[in-house]
Amino acid sequence: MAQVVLSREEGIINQLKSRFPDVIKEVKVDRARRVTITFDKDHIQELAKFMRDEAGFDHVIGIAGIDYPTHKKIEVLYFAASFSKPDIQDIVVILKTELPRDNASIASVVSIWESAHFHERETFEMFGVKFEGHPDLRKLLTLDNWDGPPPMLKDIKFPEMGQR
Amino acid sequence: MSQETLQDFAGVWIGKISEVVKTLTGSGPIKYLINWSRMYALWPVHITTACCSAEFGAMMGPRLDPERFGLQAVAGGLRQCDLLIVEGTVTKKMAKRLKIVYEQMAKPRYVIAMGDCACSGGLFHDSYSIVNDVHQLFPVDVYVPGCPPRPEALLSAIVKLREKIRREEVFA
Amino acid sequence: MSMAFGAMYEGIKHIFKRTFTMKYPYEKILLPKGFRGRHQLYMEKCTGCGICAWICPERCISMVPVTNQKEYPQNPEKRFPQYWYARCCFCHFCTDYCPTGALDYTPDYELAEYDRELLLWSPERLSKPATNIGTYHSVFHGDKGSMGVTYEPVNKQKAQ
Amino acid sequence: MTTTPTQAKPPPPPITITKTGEPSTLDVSVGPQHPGSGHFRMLIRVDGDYIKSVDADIGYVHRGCEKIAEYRNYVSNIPHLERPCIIDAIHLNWGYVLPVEELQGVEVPPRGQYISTIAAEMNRIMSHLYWLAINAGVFSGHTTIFMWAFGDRDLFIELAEMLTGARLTYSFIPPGGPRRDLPLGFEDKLTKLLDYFEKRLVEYDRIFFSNPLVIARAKGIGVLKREEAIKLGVAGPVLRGSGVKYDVRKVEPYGAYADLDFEIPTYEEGDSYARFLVRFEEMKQSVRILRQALEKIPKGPIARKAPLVAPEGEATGRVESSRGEYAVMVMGDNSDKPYRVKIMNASFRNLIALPYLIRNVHVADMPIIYGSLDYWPVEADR
Repeated sequence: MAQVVLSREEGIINQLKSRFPDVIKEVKVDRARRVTITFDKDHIQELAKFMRDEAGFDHVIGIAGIDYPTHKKIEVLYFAASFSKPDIQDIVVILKTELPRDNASIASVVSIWESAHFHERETFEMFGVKFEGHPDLRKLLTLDNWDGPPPMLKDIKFPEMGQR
Repeated sequence: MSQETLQDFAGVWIGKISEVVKTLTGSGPIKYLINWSRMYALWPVHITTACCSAEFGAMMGPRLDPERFGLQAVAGGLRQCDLLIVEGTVTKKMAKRLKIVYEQMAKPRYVIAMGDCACSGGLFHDSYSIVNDVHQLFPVDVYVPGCPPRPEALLSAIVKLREKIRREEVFA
Repeated sequence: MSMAFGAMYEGIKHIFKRTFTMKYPYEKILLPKGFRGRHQLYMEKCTGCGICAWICPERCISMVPVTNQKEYPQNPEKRFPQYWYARCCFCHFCTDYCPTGALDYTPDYELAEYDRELLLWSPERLSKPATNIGTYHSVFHGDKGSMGVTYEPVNKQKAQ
Repeated sequence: MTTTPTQAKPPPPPITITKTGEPSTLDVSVGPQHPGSGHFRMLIRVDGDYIKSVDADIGYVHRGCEKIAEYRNYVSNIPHLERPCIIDAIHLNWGYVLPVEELQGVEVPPRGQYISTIAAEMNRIMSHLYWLAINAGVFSGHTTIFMWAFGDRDLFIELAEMLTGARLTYSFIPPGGPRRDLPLGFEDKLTKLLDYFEKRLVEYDRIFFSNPLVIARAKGIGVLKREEAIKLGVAGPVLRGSGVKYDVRKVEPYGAYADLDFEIPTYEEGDSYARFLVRFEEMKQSVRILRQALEKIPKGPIARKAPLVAPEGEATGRVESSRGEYAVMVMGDNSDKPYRVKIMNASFRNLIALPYLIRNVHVADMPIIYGSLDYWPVEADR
């Protein structure tokens, strides 16, 4: 196999590191085309603005929450990608941040990435993460289905659901 | 004769006549005729509860052509429909709507539970937003397993339902 | 305008094509080998290991003891899989994961029942041979213009 | 039927002659029971005959796939993760398996990649034919194309049945490679079917895509501009109909797509008709891919044995499903069950375009616009 060249990925990382030296906590290139950046949750909007305007990642393909009950934290992952810049179209940048498990809240990025609208609503109802500044933070999928706490949290168990 | 005795008299006779009509129509050729007409006019409601609708569409398609059995092309009006095919998973959110739809349908009405999810919850059984058994909502006449069932399997269920209607009492 | 006539021509042309409909309860399509219908259990091969029940995504398989007179040397406890078809999704991972080849595919798909309890298939019922055998075949008539597709009996195909 | 005890009904609200809110608008709920696609509700606000705003009410088919995935092992997760879009099951299956293979470090042999590619392209044609039948045909009142497309879809399904053993829900690609090799006589049959289908595509063009009635209904309706499409992050034919050349098969080739020669059709107009044409051209490209794949398929093993356990870590894989980009993030934790599975699908992403498309249009244009999105509610709800 040919040697994988990661120059574009590293370029993005260097750009980010020089711009936000204090915000970026950890940087990882999982494999070619996947970059994971762990950052401080207070600076999400600046980072998103930079990613959109200067790095060219103009939309998010999804927002995922991951619950860690033992570490008392919820991770929120933003999967950002680009349509408009052909040379970085294949890269997915995963912006990862940690929130405290009780009273999880983070600033909304809908004003920057409009595509995050429904993803933020979904993460809100599945994990209870409050996106401050979201224009329309209502329940989306489980309106009549489920009236308990957010169902994707790990402490809500449905043991009958799986296998033996 | 006072009015009350007249009413009693009339009431008794009306009751007797209706008994005779019931016994006449509930047996023999008239019953056969009524059931035959019901058999050939099964109109399904088009409420797609989940993904089995793809195979429902395939059954309605040109290959099997259920109009041979009088299964009319999907009509929008609920009051004219008498067959409810529950096409797949019924979520708690949909169950409310499904019940409203069922109650609006014309009597006698028949229900086919199509697919595993309608029969028992299937792959998604005991999930937090699922109604496991459709028969908790209304009585089900035929269960079709399969995930999704082949269109032929659904048509075989309709043939089975017709068999049930043919043997049915007119005044149940 | 010519485009409108093109559409009308296509529609009218299809009046003269062969009908596509299969008269289902009387004509059944021949299913290919390996169609994932209901399961076939070979009781003389099953060891009762329970791998099928472990891999089953929705717990439709349970291992039940069988009370018949026969002896199964490879399965002294006489425990065999029992399927609840109201839940089975016909993925046939059980068949693929079976280490002894005791499970197999059948082309049976007409499993509809009036009662949900009848969808519980005991090992004896599962070991019955398949009943549904299709006899019709789809044949392309692509060479003669776009005459479409018809269903023809399988024997006629072989004779040609 | 269980009879509910008769309760005292709440008194009906007083009848008011004057309507509250804006004087000239009216709120209409479309769905979840309507002649088109069910399990989806649109709350539209109409002013006369014009739609002013639309609010999508989804979740009628929310079944908790992501939660269930945490309770089942990696192989057993395949059946329920492909159910969200059963008319496009191979892509959903493949999109889940790619990150699992990446975590486990399994490489699929080339023949396996080709077989998966063949199955996926057949599935793309089937899915587009389903769209043509229901979302384009029935919604625009064109019953003929419903019959034709469903008839031809059944022929592709027959071949898929031959290859995988099931009509729609194939569960065909577990981690490690596809389950079955190409059966005997499959290549001949597929070549014959493709010959037939290419002739049919010409007929489809005449009766539907070049039909002046369809053009009159779809052209210039529901325009999504290029900048809007990029800003909203829509996917698939909706994106390509707005002039953005983006296809995961090209930008991040998976399977055998790196060896195959095909084009990505794009249209600049961004209206419903452009989205129709993108799918029509994609069917032609799929035929082209299938022919090449049948020619180039190498010999050798089809699958490798994959472990049941995945190590710790995250992996994100994506495929181009019929509705657009389908990305899955799988997170392992050294056990046989995933810690978290996140599904990012095209239908859910295209939903945000709905208020942009259905805006100041006639009520009668709504079905065409909705149909041109090829929105599959089950996929969006998961």
